[in-house]
Amino acid sequence: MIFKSKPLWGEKTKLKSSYDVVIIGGGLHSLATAYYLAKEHGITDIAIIEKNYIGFGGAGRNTAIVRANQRTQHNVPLYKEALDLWPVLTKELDYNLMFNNCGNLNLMHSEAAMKAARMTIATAQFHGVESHLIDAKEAKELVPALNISENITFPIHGAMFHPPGGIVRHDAVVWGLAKGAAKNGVEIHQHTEALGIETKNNKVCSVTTSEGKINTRQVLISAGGYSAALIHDMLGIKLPISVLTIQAMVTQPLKPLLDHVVSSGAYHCYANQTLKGEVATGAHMDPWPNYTTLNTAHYIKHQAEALSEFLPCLRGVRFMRIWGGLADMTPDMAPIMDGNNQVEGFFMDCGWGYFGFKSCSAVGKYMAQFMATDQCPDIFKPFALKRYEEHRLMGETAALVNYTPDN
Amino acid sequence: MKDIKRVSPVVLKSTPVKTENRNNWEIVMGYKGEGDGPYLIDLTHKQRFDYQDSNLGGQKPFNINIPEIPGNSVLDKKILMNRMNNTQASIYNFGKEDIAMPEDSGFTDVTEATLFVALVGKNIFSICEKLTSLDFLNPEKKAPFLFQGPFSHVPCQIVTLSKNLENHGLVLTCSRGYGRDMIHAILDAGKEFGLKPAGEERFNHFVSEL
Amino acid sequence: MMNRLDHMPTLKIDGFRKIGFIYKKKKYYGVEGDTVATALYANGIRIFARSLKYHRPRGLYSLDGECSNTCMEVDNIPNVRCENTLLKEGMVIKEQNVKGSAENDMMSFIDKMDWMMPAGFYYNTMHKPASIWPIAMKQIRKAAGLGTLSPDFEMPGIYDEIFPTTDVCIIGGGPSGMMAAVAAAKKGLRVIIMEARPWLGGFFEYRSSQYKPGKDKGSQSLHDRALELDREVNALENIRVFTHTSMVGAYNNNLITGFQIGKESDLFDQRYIEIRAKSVVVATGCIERPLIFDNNERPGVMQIGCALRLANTYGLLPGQKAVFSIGHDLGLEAALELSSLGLNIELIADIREDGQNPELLQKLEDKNITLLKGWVACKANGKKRVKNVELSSIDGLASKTVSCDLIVASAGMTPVTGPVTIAQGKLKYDAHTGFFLADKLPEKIHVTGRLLGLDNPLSIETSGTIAGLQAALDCENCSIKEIGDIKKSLKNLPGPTRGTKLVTAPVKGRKSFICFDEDTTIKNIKQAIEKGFDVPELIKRFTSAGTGPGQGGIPGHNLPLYVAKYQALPDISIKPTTTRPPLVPTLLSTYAGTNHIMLKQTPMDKMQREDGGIFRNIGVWQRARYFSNDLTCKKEIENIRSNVGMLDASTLGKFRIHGPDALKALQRVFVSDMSKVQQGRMKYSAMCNDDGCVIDDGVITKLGENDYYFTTSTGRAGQTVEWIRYHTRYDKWNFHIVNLTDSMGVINLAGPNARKVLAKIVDMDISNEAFGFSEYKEFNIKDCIPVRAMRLGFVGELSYELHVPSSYMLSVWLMLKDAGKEFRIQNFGVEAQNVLRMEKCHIILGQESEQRTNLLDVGLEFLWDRTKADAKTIGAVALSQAEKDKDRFKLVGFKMEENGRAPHDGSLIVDEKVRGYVCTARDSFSLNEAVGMALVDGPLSKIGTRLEIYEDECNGKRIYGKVVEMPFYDPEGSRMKM
Amino acid sequence: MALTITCPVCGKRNGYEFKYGGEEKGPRPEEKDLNPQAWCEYVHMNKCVAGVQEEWWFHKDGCGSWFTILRDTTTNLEQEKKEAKK
Repeated sequence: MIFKSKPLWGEKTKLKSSYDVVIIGGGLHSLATAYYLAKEHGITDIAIIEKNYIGFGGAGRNTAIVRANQRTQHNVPLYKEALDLWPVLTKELDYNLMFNNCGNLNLMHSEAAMKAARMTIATAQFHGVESHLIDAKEAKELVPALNISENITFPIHGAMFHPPGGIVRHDAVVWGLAKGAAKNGVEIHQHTEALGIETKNNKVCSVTTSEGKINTRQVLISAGGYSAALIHDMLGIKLPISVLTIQAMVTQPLKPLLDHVVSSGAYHCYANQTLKGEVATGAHMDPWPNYTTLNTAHYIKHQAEALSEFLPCLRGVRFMRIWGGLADMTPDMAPIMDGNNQVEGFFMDCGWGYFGFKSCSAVGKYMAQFMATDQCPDIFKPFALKRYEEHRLMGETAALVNYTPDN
Repeated sequence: MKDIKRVSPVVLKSTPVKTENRNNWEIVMGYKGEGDGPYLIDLTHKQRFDYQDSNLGGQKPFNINIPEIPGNSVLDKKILMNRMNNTQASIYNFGKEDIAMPEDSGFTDVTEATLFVALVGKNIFSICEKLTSLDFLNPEKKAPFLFQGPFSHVPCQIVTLSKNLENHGLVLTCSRGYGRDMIHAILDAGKEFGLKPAGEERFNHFVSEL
Repeated sequence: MMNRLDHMPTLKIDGFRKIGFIYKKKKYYGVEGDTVATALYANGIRIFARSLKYHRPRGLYSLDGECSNTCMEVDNIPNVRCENTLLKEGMVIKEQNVKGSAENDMMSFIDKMDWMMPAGFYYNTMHKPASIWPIAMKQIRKAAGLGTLSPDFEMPGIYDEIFPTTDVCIIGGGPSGMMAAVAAAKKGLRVIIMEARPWLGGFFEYRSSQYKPGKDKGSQSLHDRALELDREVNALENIRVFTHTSMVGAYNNNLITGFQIGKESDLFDQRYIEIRAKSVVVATGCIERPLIFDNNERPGVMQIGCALRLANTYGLLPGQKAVFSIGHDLGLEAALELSSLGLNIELIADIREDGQNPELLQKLEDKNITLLKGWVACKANGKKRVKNVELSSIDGLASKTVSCDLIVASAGMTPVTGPVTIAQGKLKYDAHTGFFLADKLPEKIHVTGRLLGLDNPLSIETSGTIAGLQAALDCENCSIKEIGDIKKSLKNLPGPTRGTKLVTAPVKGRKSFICFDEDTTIKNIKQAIEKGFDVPELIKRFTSAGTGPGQGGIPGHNLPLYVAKYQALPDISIKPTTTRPPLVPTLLSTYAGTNHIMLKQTPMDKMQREDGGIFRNIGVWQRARYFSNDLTCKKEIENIRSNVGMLDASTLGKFRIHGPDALKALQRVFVSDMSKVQQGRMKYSAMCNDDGCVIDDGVITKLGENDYYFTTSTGRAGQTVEWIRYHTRYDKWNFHIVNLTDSMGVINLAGPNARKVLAKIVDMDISNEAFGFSEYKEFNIKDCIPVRAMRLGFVGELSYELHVPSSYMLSVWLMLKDAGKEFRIQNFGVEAQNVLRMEKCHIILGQESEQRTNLLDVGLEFLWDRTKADAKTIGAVALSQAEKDKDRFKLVGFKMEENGRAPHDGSLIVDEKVRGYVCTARDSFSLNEAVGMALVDGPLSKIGTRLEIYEDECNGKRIYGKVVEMPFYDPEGSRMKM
Repeated sequence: MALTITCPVCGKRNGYEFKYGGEEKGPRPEEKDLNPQAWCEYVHMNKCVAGVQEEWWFHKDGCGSWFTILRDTTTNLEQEKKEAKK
């Protein structure tokens, strides 16, 4: 047999009473941070504390879409690096992350949207990221299933085409990073719940878990949608976050039909075909905070209505499965990455909304550098929590977001 | 005046057989082949007022007591008064003649703001069921009563006038701009029940029977 | 009569009515009542499809659609489950995912390559060297997927939707469901039954066994009893029955969704049903738990219900020579019935050592049918269909091989708990029945019948009555005592029967399939567990078991049982895998339903279309953006600058606010001092959010004491009432808002000749002296049409904004056109307005601002009144905190260097970093040069600063502009004031 | 999930008729000398409670009222209010 039957991320071990670093949350950002701490900075005495199993949260429930065509210069380089890391990680981890570099097609439905797309495209090109504005006809050549007629709610004017983007097999990233981290000595403690962080003189000193207390001087909370509640409960720090359930679904598998990721802001919808042939689609968030991860009757219907309009051939396929995950949204649709600021030794990596998957590799790399050196890397500086009181929202979204009362 | 004419956002394809002119409106009183119901009747030309006052309970416009509980309506002398919330009521004039809006500054004439149609006859609640989840047949609701809620995705005021099996009827208002699409949605939903456009006479008759 | 069994009362076919259809380009016939699959079966077709991964032949297995064994292409629609799709005249049926045919698939060699494809093999292969992956991926994509969908496929049919409300919703129209419905309906409640099959009757309907439904009742067949209950249900007016209706979703507060397949007489092909119920009864009964052995999905292997219903419902004998390997009395009953219909039963292997119904045992003995207790099928042999079966004793010690063409195989029953779990009920493993039974149910949801583990017909019926009454209790229409009495009677009836625990025959499991759709074997599960994937949910992800078109239908119950068994875990740790909606794969067209697009039209919509307007959907509205195919709008623009034109601005938000505290409310939301608003004059102001960012602008006038009229932008109109009430929600102020947006159409009559045109249709003096810039007037046109008129200058020319009652708008429009004829008055659209106002540097929010742009950034600080601190004006705090920050974006005007062309909107302003972006820029016809507005970093905002402009697709080549004073056109504003 | 919200005017209705208006944080703070931290705390910061919270809703498709309810964010189910707040 070519495949040795050995647990992928190490044998189960007992939780020790002290680690150099404790990471709360067993998702992608945690695993990536641990992986890079161990691999690049020689810090291997790390415990990842996961309440369920690794990949239970957003890591296993995301769109699997990767891209680097964000709106601002603060974000593009970070996502670009993340995008460039997929092939590197596949090799490093010796685990096929199944990067399908199929390109993303972001539909534009008005003159105003075309203008907004130009800005985003210019920003991408300025940073060396490939991205182009194409008209409706060209979009249809790329995705023949598109309906470019006028008689739909949001007729298609064109699209932002971003060839370097695509999809990555999200479960593979979880397992690959876990494998890589474990190989470098990181301990992954599943079914272990973090209960509190203790501080002394405003410095982190220990973490209490369901399996015992751990002494440590550094703790990172990167627990996806659960981060904000944990940070508030454990340290009393409030964040400008609203935690929403975001939904996604797949159809029954089909032979190749969509060769690119298609998304539409106006329809609030993306669709792409997985390697298995399912059309994966979603994006809706009910605009009220909740931790339910429940899907809604409202949305699956809405999604079918939207796809019926702009990818009408899909009316002939069946939805097979719908699920929900958490998105921790900030008012400016950009994350909060901060450390040694509110409490010494405390780091946070949250507010990723629905962008956490595509950024995980690069964020892990720089968060590891941050924690290893206690120096905030330049690329993280614009993402500090303080920007909200300085009235410097990030500009990652042009329009006001509507899950806050501010709309 | 000859070149001045008021138009409703409701466009129906049936052929009018009887019309009346009132206040620059050309009102269709009856259409060809109206059938035996259910009927869709354009009432956009009928007056609607908005009345807001912090002390609504004490007021008696048109000599009619405003219902105390939001959601309740009262039909008196062809005037339908609907309590919307603590401080607001809507008033519809079903009469043929316009009435003078009271001087009180709490009143606003909103006739122009909305589309106004009636659904009358059998199966109208089955038609509604295709367009909204609002429960018209809830036995706890005694007609006339007001729903403020979505109908074909659009916020509406809907007053159920009668749930008697022989004489089903309701009136609906929504933003005037939705006229075309709302009528389309209602007629489409009504197709399987034989919903047809009808003239104002059908409605006047229906109201007189209440 | 086609060759069908024809004497049973249970038949649902009409053998005399032939239905023709095309299969693989040849014409075949079924009969009315057939499903596509039964019609094919009747024509001798046994292989319906090939499996996803290994291309194994697949045949009829369950008849209830738990797996995709019979997924075919029907009338160009892929992945149709033929086993429960009714046959219709002229249907065209094709096979999917085969090279060649399902009978002879050239890809079937892959079945032998399974050793190369252990669980998760993708993750460990095809990435070394990296260049292999893109090639491999292409092949994977081609191989994956079942059906084919053409990109230009147009789905035929009519899809409807309904949203009924009810007191009690009953899922499942079998005996317990019907009893529950009758009990609740007799309490005067509104009841809905959803039944997946085209008829009521469930578990009773297709069986001819005798039973006594009560002390005072005679013995009758289960089938007759089903008919009797059906009649009782239909006699009650307050029960609404939806047959051929699959329940697919259950949500909080008892929202239940499903869809119905239309009958011949229905106007719809399918309709989406969304039910709001006070109480829900889940009466979905059981399906069978697949028996796992080698080649357990070979054509010729089928479940008990499948074999029995083929005969009893469709008049088809499922085979000639059968071996049964079962674990439930239903298997014995079926063997007896099928035997009497002419099937040769070679032998029955029963997993159970004991516990069989003695009556059935006696009958088997009478019929000389061999029953081996404690035996099980181990391997089906036969390349494309079953030729013989190897059987063994459970301990694996004894074995034998029996030739046959049919293996009726079933490990036992498994309750259909999907509706419970997706409604957030919790299940618990029950060692007695071997089932996952409801443990914690959400409020006002009840389970009944076989979902309680019951098997005895009378117990099932009684439990149904109890559930119906419990639902009535939820609706406060039943007493607790009444329920208690019946519960007592249930106690005296047979309770749940002991179930079998066996998951798999004693085999290694290389070809024992736990999930058919994903070709997952027992061996794959072992591999996953050894890799550290120790929870069923993870195993599912790693092996794909239960993620195929049939979801958990086949592996749902077996997977957790097997995982626990393999890890030797105690019963308590056996946890079901997650079930997710839709419980039945549902067409997008069905979910989409009627999908009415709801958009608003202005009162001038039709006239503008007749004038050649090119429309766009903007938010909820449709608006004319252009009036010719020249998208630069040159003529429209020049006409306004030199003559006169009309713009439809009806979409502007329009509001009346009145009451003693109206001014306070205005002070709260507008940045200006609203106490300065006067009667007869217009004031321009803006609203900010708490960040000080501009969210809206508009004009306000005073109509009278505590009475104001104001406009908002098109996009904000819908939120204005909400916004004002939100920001005054703690204040108990006495003010009232009326949304008048739709009640008035708005024409912007603009251009130097505007006054001349307007003067022709109004009787009053509208000279500049009588009606000056920024003034507000109310007057009547022709003594009849009340108009609110404002002199504003958004486009920078003399202009009148006329607010006209919507019903009169057509008349006014025609009058203006008529009056303007001598000047050749023209329409202009939104884009022309956009350019005209840009030349005047009048901003449009969202265009010259983004989410983070505050009032000061866009140069509107003159609107902000700092003296009204008591008003707690929204945004004022943030503005005073942010005004010291000199690095913020600032809105600037710029001209292009060397008479260059205008850059694209959205171009960047750069140096080595991004320093801003172009909001709007045009080659101005009025100015004969390229101008625009941009948001740039504060330090770049000084007049004269050179702007380096980076356009998309510029290949690094910059163009340059220079910051200049704003506005560009008529800086003194004399033209709009003339 | 089907969220329902009990509007004090219209009764229990489909949640999609309403708009969420944020965690209940009390009236606007006094603005005199309000420092950026305190301002930010009021405007942006949330507790993100995983459990029952008091929050604002607007009946947008209905009567147009703003009101507060108690809702469990882990189930989306409304809780009965002990005392009417407003």
